[in-house]
Amino acid sequence: MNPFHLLKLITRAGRFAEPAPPAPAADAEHPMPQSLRGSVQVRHVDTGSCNGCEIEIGAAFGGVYDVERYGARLVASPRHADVLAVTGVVTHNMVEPLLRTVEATPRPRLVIAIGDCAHDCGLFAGAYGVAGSVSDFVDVDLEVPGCPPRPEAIVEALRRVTGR
Amino acid sequence: MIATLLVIVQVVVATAITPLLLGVMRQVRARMEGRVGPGVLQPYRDVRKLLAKEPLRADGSSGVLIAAPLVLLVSSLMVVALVPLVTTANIPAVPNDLFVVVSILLIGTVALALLGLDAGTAFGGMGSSRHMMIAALVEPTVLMSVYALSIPVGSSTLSKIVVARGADVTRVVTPAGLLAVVALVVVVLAETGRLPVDNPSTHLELTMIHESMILESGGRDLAWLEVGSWLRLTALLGLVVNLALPWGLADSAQPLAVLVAVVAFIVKLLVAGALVAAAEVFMAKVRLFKVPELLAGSFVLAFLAVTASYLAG
Amino acid sequence: MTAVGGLVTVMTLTGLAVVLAFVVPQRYRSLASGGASMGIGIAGIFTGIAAMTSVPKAVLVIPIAIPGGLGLDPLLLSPTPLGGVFCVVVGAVGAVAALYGIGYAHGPAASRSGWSAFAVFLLGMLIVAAAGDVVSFLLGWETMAIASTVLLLADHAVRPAVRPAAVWYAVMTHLSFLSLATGFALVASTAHSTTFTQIAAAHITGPTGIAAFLLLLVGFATKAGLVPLHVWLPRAHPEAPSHVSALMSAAMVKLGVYGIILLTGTWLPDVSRPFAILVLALGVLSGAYGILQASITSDLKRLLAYSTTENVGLAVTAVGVGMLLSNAGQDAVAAIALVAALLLVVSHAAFKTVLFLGAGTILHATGERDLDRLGGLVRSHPVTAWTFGIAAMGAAALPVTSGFGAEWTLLQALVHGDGRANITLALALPVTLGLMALTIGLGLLTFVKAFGTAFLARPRSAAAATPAPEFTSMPGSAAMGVAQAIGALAVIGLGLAVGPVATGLSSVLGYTGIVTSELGGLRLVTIGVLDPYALGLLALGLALPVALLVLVVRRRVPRRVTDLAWGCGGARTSPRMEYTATSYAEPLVRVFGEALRPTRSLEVSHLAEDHVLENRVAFAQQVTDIVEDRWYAPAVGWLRFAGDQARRVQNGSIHRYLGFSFAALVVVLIVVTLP
Amino acid sequence: MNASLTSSLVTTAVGVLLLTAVLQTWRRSAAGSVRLLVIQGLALATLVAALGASRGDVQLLVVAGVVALVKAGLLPWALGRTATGRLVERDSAVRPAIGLLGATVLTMFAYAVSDPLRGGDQSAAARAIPAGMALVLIGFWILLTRHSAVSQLVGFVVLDNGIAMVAFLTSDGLPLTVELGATLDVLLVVVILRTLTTRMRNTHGSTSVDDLTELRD
Repeated sequence: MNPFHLLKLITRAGRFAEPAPPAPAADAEHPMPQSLRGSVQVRHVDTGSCNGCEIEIGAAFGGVYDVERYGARLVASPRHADVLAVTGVVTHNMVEPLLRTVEATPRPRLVIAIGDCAHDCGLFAGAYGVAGSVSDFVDVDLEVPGCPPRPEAIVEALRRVTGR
Repeated sequence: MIATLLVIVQVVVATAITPLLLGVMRQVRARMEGRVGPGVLQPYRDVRKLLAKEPLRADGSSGVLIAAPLVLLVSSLMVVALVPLVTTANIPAVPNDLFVVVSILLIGTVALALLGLDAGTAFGGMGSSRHMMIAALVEPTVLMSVYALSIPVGSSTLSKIVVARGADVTRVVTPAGLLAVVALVVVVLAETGRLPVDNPSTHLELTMIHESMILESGGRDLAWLEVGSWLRLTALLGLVVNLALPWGLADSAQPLAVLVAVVAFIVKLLVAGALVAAAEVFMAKVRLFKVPELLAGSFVLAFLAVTASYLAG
Repeated sequence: MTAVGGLVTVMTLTGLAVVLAFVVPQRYRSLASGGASMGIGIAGIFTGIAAMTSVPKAVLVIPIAIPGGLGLDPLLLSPTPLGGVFCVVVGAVGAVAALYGIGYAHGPAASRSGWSAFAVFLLGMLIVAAAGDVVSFLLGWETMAIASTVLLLADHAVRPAVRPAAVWYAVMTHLSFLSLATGFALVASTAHSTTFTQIAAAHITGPTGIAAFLLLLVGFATKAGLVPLHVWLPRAHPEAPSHVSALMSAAMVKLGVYGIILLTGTWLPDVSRPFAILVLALGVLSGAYGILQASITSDLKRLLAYSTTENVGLAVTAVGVGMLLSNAGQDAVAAIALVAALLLVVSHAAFKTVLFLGAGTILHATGERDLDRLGGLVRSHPVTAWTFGIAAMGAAALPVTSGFGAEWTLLQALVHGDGRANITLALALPVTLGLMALTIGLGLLTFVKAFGTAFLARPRSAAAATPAPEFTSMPGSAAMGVAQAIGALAVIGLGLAVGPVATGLSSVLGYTGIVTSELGGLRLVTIGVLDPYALGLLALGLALPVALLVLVVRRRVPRRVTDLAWGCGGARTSPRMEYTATSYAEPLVRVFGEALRPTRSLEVSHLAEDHVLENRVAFAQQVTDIVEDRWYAPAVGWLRFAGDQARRVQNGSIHRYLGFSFAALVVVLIVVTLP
Repeated sequence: MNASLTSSLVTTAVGVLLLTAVLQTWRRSAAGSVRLLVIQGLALATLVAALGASRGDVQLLVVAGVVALVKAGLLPWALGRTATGRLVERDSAVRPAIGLLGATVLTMFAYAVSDPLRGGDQSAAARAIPAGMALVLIGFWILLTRHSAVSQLVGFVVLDNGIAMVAFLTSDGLPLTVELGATLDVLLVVVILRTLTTRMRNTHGSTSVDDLTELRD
């Protein structure tokens, strides 16, 4: 595409990120690790999701909700990650990868279960391929309810961690 | 003695400013994409966080996992110390001869490549292989543009080149000089893994070059790697800027001159970084096997620069 | 010790080594004869040093007494300072290789013939380097050729691949001898003398000179393994026992460079002037082509062999640059280029010895030299890993190893040659720099690949997973480790002492523009200074704060060990998923497809039930030496054809032979009756 | 106008001419090539003007104007009409990298051969002659390695620019009429080829001259 045209588009579009809602109040009984304040690298783990949550995560990291402005970023390797965003029920085949991914994440690390499936298997409860919910295998620090959860909810959960 | 002092100042300033440079570049990009962006100080927070995290070591990985990041960091620091960024003075025993600078850069390159191979994963080896191929194909352009710049000065010592260019403006605008600097810009983009050669913000392993080599490192190892590669960017970008605008560098230890030099350097560097980031918004990463074409193009520019300064100039 | 004394010692020790090889029982033969060979090497070093420093020149005259008293000139061994340099190189490499051989040599290589050939090989090379006249030069040359062929043939019984290699080597090396002999004959007949001094004094020119020059150049280029005469190298080096490969690659090949330097500098300088571009082209092309082939091969020793072609190419490049520059009257820079050539020779001798010895240890431990089946050896073979790593850094010309100083000097010579002088320089210098830069870059990739795939990552085969231990209780197994360590120290040492070394070499050439800088670095007067110590200090100064930071941080957060490398959550990541040496070089094969012409084959067999579903996919890619395929294969084919034709002439029928003699008789009669 | 300014002008113009010619072997989009042609034409005009100014020759200044008009105006316009910004089909016979290196080699060759031709003369103009030769050679190179008619035209124009350049630098400029004639001839050729190209595209969708050997419809 002709750069000038692109430049025109950019200038016309301007800034289309939503204005930032007030920062969530830090809750006292679940304090977040101090060392993660201001910078959180997220590794997304799909343990058997319907991809509804993926779309919402995509939206949360997209231009409109722009969770990056609070210091959260998606990364390619759990070695780089502080937070594992787990979506979907845990299927039999994904049990080991889930455990390995958590093992491969350096401490301090958090596990956020995103969506009802991750919380309590949602509508897939009792399906033949399902091994259980995330909390059955690894201890979950934060849960984002909803099927799928709204991007705002995901953003808020991550803001709890970054504290911005 | 004074030279050593100036060099120390340069290293400190450059190291301190480097995360800001990255922050500015990311911020500019974010704004042009309509996002708010994490703020220019984000890289500082990232590094602080990484230092506070525990590094991992896979059973069966060798000492390279621990050593390579430090080697990269120290080599980058050496480059920062040698390249004329703030001062044109250099430690008499270690003149910033460009061939030496390049080979020290190569030490860092090799450290990264070995790190990629060390874990024995598929992606690490892939990144390492691509990284080394690009490094190998960049080499001719680097030396050729150095050659082109050194001809009018009769020396391959960077500070002499910069001083000479600063002395008379006509040197800067000769076709030869321009071509060489353009070629050098391509080199910098390739060496520091920027677009269109490599995409620093990709999450797709198959498109990675730099990222896929460091997939295995976490915690402080990652911090050293990140800072090390950022410092390379600072040094090379700063070098290009100083070749294009060879003014304001300090050659003596007068506080005022040094202050001016520091400010000038910071401004030049940040502006250049912002420009690069803005340009990157308009670019897509080229296919891996289009990269040699790009490098061949820049090599031809550098070569014409040499021919021009010998025959036409 | 004087040079003459040294030479006498060398000969005595050679005799001793041969005798020991024959009398000492199998168990201690390697120890005894290898020890004697080490002695030869050390004596060679002393001879060389004496020759480099001695004024007036030492001369050893060996009269040839043949019953019937043909008036043959006596053999004249008078090592010049330049020859001294090569004596030192040969001696040092020989000593280290012999020491390694004590532990390494086994089977045929440790046989009577094996060890005597080794000693004679050393003697031949030293004679070449010390020769003062044509006859002794050729004598040494042929001794060297024959002895090395014997050594190469050591394993012919166990490995069939050895035979073709030996045939190639024998043919090429004797072609080289042939062209040398012819060339020397021309020169000597024109100069009416066989001593080098008088040949140099004769200032031969004209067509005879040109013919002689070309013949000698071909002869030396063949021995030096320059493209397109390099074909024997990647075949012979891999098949020879590793300590012999080291000797061949690090010492013998250098004598080709020695010859080229003498030829262009001393014997026929006037003739060779116009051929500067030819020499330069030979060097530059060998460099680029050699390293390109090295970067894509996955056979470790083949890789090292091609990299030898590259390094010799760089040395000859330096010679060519020197010739060009002196043609243009820029003698100071030309001298620097020549010093760079010698530096390259010396440094290559150091690191290539270690590399080949390391390859030998790997072969010894795993029985593999295919990088695609190696890996993870750093854990079982730390000493080899360290020494090989250091030598690989030298080969990649990284600071502050020996290779770095050498290539830095050459680059400085290139950049400071004034291209405005004439059009040839203006075009040759940039092109040389460009190709040389490509060579350096590919060299880097090559040795990262070699070290990374052999020593790092996980074993790619069962053999590599369970290697033989580095040190056994076997007598002299420590010798291998020690030899490698000595070589590695030499690589670093030459890198650190580049100043004194370069100064010494330039004094050999009678050039004074190179001095040792304040801290013992290398200073090219009015051009630049390279100071390894200062660089090291700078690195230390910058590493100090980093080290402090590391100490602080690691006290706060300790390192955790996990069981697996990150494989995307999979536990079943097998070593077969790793990148191999072949896949490492794949991008290059694609980028340089035009130059390499790889042959690829892709077979897809479908399932019987469904022609869409694929049953198995077989992909094969082979990259051969294009020079060999395009040039040598046709020549060999033509020779075969000619041979067949010739055979038709003699079919064993007595009448035909009578016919031949009758025809011959008639011809003779006609000739004699002609007025 | 003082000599140093003239010589630097000449040098820069020559550099631009050479660079644009080399880049022509790199570009694949017709629009890009035409843009480069504009720059090249302007550089040529600058060169002529500089020479005219140095020799105090008014006629040359007029010629410069003509050159600017035709080479930077009419020709690119005519070509642009043909190209209409669309990408030419991947029409290079060799890989772009090879094409570029080929152009470099040709440049070197040009310098090598025309060194005797320029004799001892060290003036900026004389030093620029090899660049003109290089343009001619590169023009041929483009004609050789490209298939599409538009690229052929581009190569042809580059060739012509080279010829014109050498002519200006060696002689004291061609007579006005000759130069005009030559330029107009080129223009004519381009216009004819342009119509031809349009016809080709209409008859069988591509403008690849290879298709002229076999008609498939």
